[in-house]
Amino acid sequence: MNSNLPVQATVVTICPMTPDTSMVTLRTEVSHPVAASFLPGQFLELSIPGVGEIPISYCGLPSSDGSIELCIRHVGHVTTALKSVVTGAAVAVRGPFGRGFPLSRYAGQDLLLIAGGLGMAPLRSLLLALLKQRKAWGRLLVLYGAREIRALLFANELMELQSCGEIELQLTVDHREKCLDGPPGCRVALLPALLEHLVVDPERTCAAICGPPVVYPYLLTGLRQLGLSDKRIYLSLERRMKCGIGRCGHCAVGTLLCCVDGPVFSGAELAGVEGALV
Amino acid sequence: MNNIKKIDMLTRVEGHGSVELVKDGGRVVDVRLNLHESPRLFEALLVGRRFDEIPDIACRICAICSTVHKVAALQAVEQALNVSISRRIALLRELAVQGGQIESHALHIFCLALPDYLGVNGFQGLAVHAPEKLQMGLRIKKLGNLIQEAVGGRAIHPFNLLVGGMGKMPGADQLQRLSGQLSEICDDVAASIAYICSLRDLLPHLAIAPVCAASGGPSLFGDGLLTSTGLNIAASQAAVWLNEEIESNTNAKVSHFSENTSFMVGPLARLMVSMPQKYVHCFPDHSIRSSLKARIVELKMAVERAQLLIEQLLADGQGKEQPVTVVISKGEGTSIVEAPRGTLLHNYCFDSRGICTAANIITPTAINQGAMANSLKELIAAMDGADYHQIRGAAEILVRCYDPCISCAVH
Amino acid sequence: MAARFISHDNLELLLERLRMYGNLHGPVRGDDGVVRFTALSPGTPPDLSAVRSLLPPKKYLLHPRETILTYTADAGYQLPSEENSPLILFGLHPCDLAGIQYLDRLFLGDDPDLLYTARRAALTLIGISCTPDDFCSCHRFATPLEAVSDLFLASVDGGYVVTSSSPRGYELLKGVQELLEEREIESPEDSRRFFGQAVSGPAFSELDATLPEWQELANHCLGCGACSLCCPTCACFDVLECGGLDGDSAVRVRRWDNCLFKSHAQVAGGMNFRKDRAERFRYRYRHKYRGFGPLRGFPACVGCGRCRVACPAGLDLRPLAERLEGAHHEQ
Amino acid sequence: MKKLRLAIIGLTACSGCQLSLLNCEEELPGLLDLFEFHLFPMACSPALLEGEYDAALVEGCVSTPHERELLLELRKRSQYLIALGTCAVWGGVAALRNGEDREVLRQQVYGQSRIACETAEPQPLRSVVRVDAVINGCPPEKNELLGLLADLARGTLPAEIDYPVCTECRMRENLCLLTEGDKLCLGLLTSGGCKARCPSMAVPCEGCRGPVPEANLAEAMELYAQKGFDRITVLERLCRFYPEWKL
Ligand SMILES: Cc1cc2nc3c(=O)[nH]c(=O)nc-3n(C[C@H](O)[C@H](O)[C@H](O)COP(=O)(O)OP(=O)(O)OC[C@H]3O[C@@H](n4cnc5c(N)ncnc54)[C@H](O)[C@@H]3O)c2cc1C
Ligand code: SF4
Ligand code: SF4
Ligand code: SF4
Repeated sequence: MNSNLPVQATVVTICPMTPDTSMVTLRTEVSHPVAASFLPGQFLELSIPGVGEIPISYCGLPSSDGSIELCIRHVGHVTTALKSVVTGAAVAVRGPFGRGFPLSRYAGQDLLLIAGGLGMAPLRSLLLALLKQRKAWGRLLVLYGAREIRALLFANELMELQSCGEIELQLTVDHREKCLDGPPGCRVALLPALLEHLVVDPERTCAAICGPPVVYPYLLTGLRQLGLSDKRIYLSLERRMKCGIGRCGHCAVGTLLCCVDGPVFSGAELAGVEGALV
Repeated sequence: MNNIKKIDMLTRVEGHGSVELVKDGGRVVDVRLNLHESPRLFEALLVGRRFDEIPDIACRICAICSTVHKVAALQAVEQALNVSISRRIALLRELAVQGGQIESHALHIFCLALPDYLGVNGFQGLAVHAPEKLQMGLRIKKLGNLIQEAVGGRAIHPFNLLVGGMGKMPGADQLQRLSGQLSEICDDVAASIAYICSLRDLLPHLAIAPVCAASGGPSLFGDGLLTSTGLNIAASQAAVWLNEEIESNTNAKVSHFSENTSFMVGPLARLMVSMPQKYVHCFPDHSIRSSLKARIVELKMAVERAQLLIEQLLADGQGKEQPVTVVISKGEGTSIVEAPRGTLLHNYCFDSRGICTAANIITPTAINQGAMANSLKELIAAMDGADYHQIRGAAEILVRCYDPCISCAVH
Repeated sequence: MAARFISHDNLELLLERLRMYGNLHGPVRGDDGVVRFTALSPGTPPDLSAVRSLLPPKKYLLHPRETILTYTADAGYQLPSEENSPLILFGLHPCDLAGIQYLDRLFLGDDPDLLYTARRAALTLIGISCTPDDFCSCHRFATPLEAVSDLFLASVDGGYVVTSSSPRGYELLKGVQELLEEREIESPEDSRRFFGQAVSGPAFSELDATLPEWQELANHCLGCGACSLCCPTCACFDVLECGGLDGDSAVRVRRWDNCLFKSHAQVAGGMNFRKDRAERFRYRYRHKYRGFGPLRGFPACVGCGRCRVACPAGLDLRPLAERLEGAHHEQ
Repeated sequence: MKKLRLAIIGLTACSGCQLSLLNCEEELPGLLDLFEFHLFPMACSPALLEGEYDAALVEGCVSTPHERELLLELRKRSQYLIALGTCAVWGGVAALRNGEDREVLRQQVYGQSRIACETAEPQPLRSVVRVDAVINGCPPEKNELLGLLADLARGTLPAEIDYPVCTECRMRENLCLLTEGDKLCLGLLTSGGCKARCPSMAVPCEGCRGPVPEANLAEAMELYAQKGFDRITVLERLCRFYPEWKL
C-alpha cells in the first residue's frame, strides 16, 4: 500500500443533516485499512476527482465491509462540490492518518466528551467505540454545543442514549431560534459554561475535546478548574492539511505536525507550544 | 409611419455596435450604423505619460489588433525621439505584425464570417456542420498566434516589443521552428483559398468606395498613404487628410474627406492599391462582397511574407544587439501601419521631458464608417422589396464584410 | 598521506568522461550573470568560482510543479510513471549536499515518496570545495546533517583531491582512473568540516515570539517567498487538483508552497492560523532552526546564504541570531 | 451530461479576454462537449439574453448605465458570475485616470461636441455586483481560463492566488530586474499566476494582474526609492491597471 495513492470508493448515501452539513456513507474495498482499522480521532483524506482532496475525521466505527461514515460541512470548494455528488458517484480515500484518541489510556476512567459544532463528528466515533465496551469505562458524559438548535448534529441519537442511561448528556446552543423548540434540557449558553456546575472526579476523569479553535482556551481553563490535569485532557486540533503524512508542511503547530503527531494531543503536549491554542 | 428596428447588438464582430433599419410600412427605407462602444478616452489617458509607457497603454485599445497598435505606437514614439532601430528589430516587428494579420484574418474568416455562408450561428455550428473547416481555420489561426508569441512574448498585448529594441530576441531554433510550421500550414492555406473562393456570394453586387492603403504594399508598413484616386499622402499629412470629426450618432470619430467622399481601407483596399497579378482571378467583380476573398488572399500573402522575414532573420545571424540609449527631447512622430482591418495611424507629441502632450489615433474601422454606412444604404436600395428579415440578415453580413473592430474605432 | 589527485588541466577531460555515465549538470553562469544548475554540455563549462546558484539542487528532486497522481474514471487515481535517466550533479557545495540529505530524510523515510525515491536513485552527487562569502553561515550554525556525496573534490594547490564515499562513487573513480595521479598530499583542507557536528546549543531555537525584532523584520518582508524558494531544505508543497477539459479526467499536482504566503495556514471559512506577516516570518525561521514533525530538533538551515541573497528587501536573520546567541551565553 | 450554459460578455474593454478564449485553438472544439456558449456576441449569433446561466464570464469594466443594467441582469440570471481579466477585476487601463474630472478628459478627445453616449468613470464589476471568482490578467492566461472552465464543469471555482509575480520569477531563476537590473519592475506588488511572463523575457512587470493580496506597498516603495525611482513615477506606473493604489 502506498499512502499517497487514494483507493476508489463510491458514495452509498449522502443525507443532509443540517442546512450546511451532510452525513456521507462511502464504500471502498472490503477490509482495506482505510475502512477497517482506525482509531476514533484519526482521519482520512477524501478526494473528489477533478475537484480536490480534503482531510475528514472518521465519524463512525471501523467496518469490515469497506463502509465509512463521514460527517461533512459544506464550506469551501471541495466540500461544496460534494453537495452535488450523487449516490453511486466515484470518490477516493486514503488513510487512516494521524494519532487518534488513546482508548487504552481511558480504561476504567470516567470520560468527558466535549464537542463544539462539527467537533461532534470525531467524538461520535469515539462515543460509538466507547459504547461497544460500555462496561470498560465509568461515567460517559457528553457536553455538546452548537450555534443554533438546527445545527445540533446527532441530537436524536444522543438523546436516545441518554434516555436508556448509557450516557449523561448536556446540550447547549448559542442562540435559540424563536420558532424552534429545543430538545428538553437544552441550554442557551456558550459551550464552556457547561463546565461551570459540573461535578466530576478529577482523579478518574479524562476529557476528549473537539470543536472550533476559539473555545479551546476556555475549555482548558474550565477543566483545570474542575481539577483535571493537562495530561488527562485530549484535544483534537484542525489545521490546513494537504498530504496527511508529514511532508507538505502546512499543519505544523510549533514543532508538532498535526497530521502525524496529532490531530489528537494531550493538553500537556501542547503546553507552551506557540500557536497551538489560538 | 416610420418605424425603427434595431439590430441591437451586432454579433461576430469585435466591440459594440448596432444597425438601425428604418421601416416605412413593410419597406425598409433607411439604415443607420451606430458604433456605441463606450469610449475609454485613450487619447486623453495617454497625455501626461512618459514616452516609454505609450506603446504599452495604447496597445490595450484592442486585443485583436494589439500587436499592430503596439508597433505603430513604438514607431511614432521612436520617430518623435529620433530613435533608430536595427534591421533585425525592424524585421522582427514586421514578423509580429504579419503574425497578427494571419491570426486576425483566420479568426474573421473561419469563426466570424464563415458561419454566414453555412447558415450556422458561429463556431458552435461550424463544429457540427463543418468541423474540418473549423479545425483548418483554427490551425492557421494558431500559427498566427505562435508567431506573435515568439516575437511579442504573448499573442495579445505583446510586451516584448520596446522602444528601440526588444526584451528577449527569439533564438534561431525558435525561428526555425516557426519556419517549419509556416511551411506545414501552406497546404491548409491553399485549401482555404480554394474553399473560400468557391463559396457562393451572399450579397448583391455593391460598388467599392475609393480606397487607400499604406504605401509599402505587402510589408503592411509605409511612409505614406496611396489612394485609388491617385493621391500620395505623406504620413505627416495623413491625419489632416483623414480629417476626423465628431458626429452625434456614433462614438467613433468620422473621417470627412473633401468633397464628401468616403474612403475604404482594409484587405480589399490594400489589394486594389497593389494587386499581385496572380490573384486577379479571385476578384471577378469589384464588389464589397469579395472582401472575404481578399482576406484569404492576404492571409496567404502574410504567410509568405512571414517565411521571407524569417529567412532574412536567419541569414542575418544572431549578433548581439546594442541597447539603444534614448535621448529625451521634444518632438512629434506619426506612423502608419496596415492593421488587419486597414490603415492605422498613431501620432504623438512629447515635451522636453519625454512626456506625452498630445495623442491622436486614427483606426481603420473609424475610417470605414462612411463607406460602411453608404454600403448599407446601397444594400437596402439593391434589396428593395425583400422582406425585413432578409435585409436584416444581409445588413449584418455586409457589416461583417468590413470586419469592424469597434473598440479600435471608438478607443 | 597518499591521495588521488586531479589537476585543473584534467578537469575538462573528467567532465567529458562523466558524461558517459549520464546527463551531467552543474552550476553555469548565464549571459545575465545568474548562476543556475543546468546541463554541462561540451561548450558550457561549470562555474566553479560561483558561491551559490540561484535555486538549489532541490529543483531536480522536487520539481516546482509536478503531477503526483492522474485520474481517469476507469482506472481511478494512478501514480505517474517517470523515466529517470541517470543524472550526475557536478560541483555541489557542502551546504547543498547537506540540503539534499535533509530532503532525503523527509522524503525517503517511512513511507517513501515514490517520485522522489526514483529521482534520487538516478542521481549521482559530486561535491566540491568552496570558499564561503559574507552571506554563508555554514560555519556558524552547525547542523547534524552531513555533506554526503558519491565523489568529493577537495581543493588543493593545482587541482583537487578526489575521494569517493559510496559504491557508485568508487565505480566512477575507477572509470576515471587514468585522469588521476597518486600523490602524497598533506591532508587537504576539507570544506565539509562545517557539517557533521552536533548542534551548538539551544541558542537560536528558543525564539521568543514577543521580541520586537520580529515585527521589525516582518515590516520589511514583501511576502514574495524567495527566501524559501531558494532554500535547499524548504520543501513545503501545495496540492492542487486540475480537472481535465473532458469533464472526467484529472491530474493532481504538487507545487512548491511557501509559509510566507497568506494561504499557507488558512482553512475553510477564512480562519487563518498564521494571520499576519510577522507570525509567518517568525514561523519560517522557527521551523528552519528547530524543525518539526519527524525532523523535530533538526536544524534545517545549512547556511548557504541564499535566503539573504534572494530577499529583495535584504532581510538577514544573522544579526538577530547572533544577538540571541550572545544573550544566551551570558545567561 | 447536461451542458453548462454560459454567457460570455464584454463590457468596456478591448475584447482581449474573450479573444483569449478564442485563442484556445486546440481546446475550443472540445469545449463544446461541456458547454453551450449561449450568449457570446463576439463569436456567436444571435445575442439573446434569455433564461438562466450556469456561469457568466464578464470582461471589461462598467462605464455606462447600459452596462450596469446588463451586468445586474446577468447577475440575476447566473449561478456564478466571474470577473474575467484585469479590467473586470480591478478597473484596468480604462480606469487609469479615475479620480480626475471625466469631463475634462472627454473634452480632450471630443472637444465641445456631444457624442452619442454618456460615460462614467470605469469601475470594476465588484462595485456593481457580487463576483464569485476572478481571473486576473491583461490578457488572462489561457491555462487559467481553461482551468476555470474545468472547475465550472465540476461545480467548483478556482482559488485565489496569494503570491506575487516575484515568486514565479524566482522559481524560473530569472535575473531580478529590480534588485539586480535596476529597472522599475512591479513584480513585488503584482498578483502572480502568469509565471512571470515579462521578467522572464527581461521586460519589467507592468503589473497587469493587479495587486497581490497583502501587498507590502510601503516596503516596496522603499526599495524603489533605493533604486532611484521617485514615488510619483512608481505610483503612476502602478495605477496603470488598478487606479486605487495609494500610500
Ligand atoms: C484532521 C482534520 C479533520 C477534519 N474533519 C472534518 C470532518 O469530519 N468534517 C468536516 O466537515 N470537516 C473536517 N475537517 C475540515 C475540512 O478538512 C475542511 O472543511 C475542508 O478541507 C475544506 O475544504 P474545501 O475545499 O471545501 O474548502 P476551501 O476553503 O475551498 O479549501 C481550500 C483548500 O484548503 C484546505 N483547507 C481548507 N480548510 C481546511 C481545514 N479546515 N482543514 C484542513 N485543510 C483545509 C484544503 O486543502 C482545501 O482543499 C477536518 C480537518 C482536519 C485537518
Ligand atoms: S525573500 Fe525576503 S521579502 Fe521575500 S518572503 Fe522571504 S523574507 Fe520576505
Ligand atoms: S524581476 Fe521583478 S518579478 Fe522578478 S524577482 Fe525581480 S522584482 Fe520580482
Ligand atoms: S509579469 Fe507582470 S505585466 Fe507581465 S504578465 Fe505577469 S503580471 Fe502581467
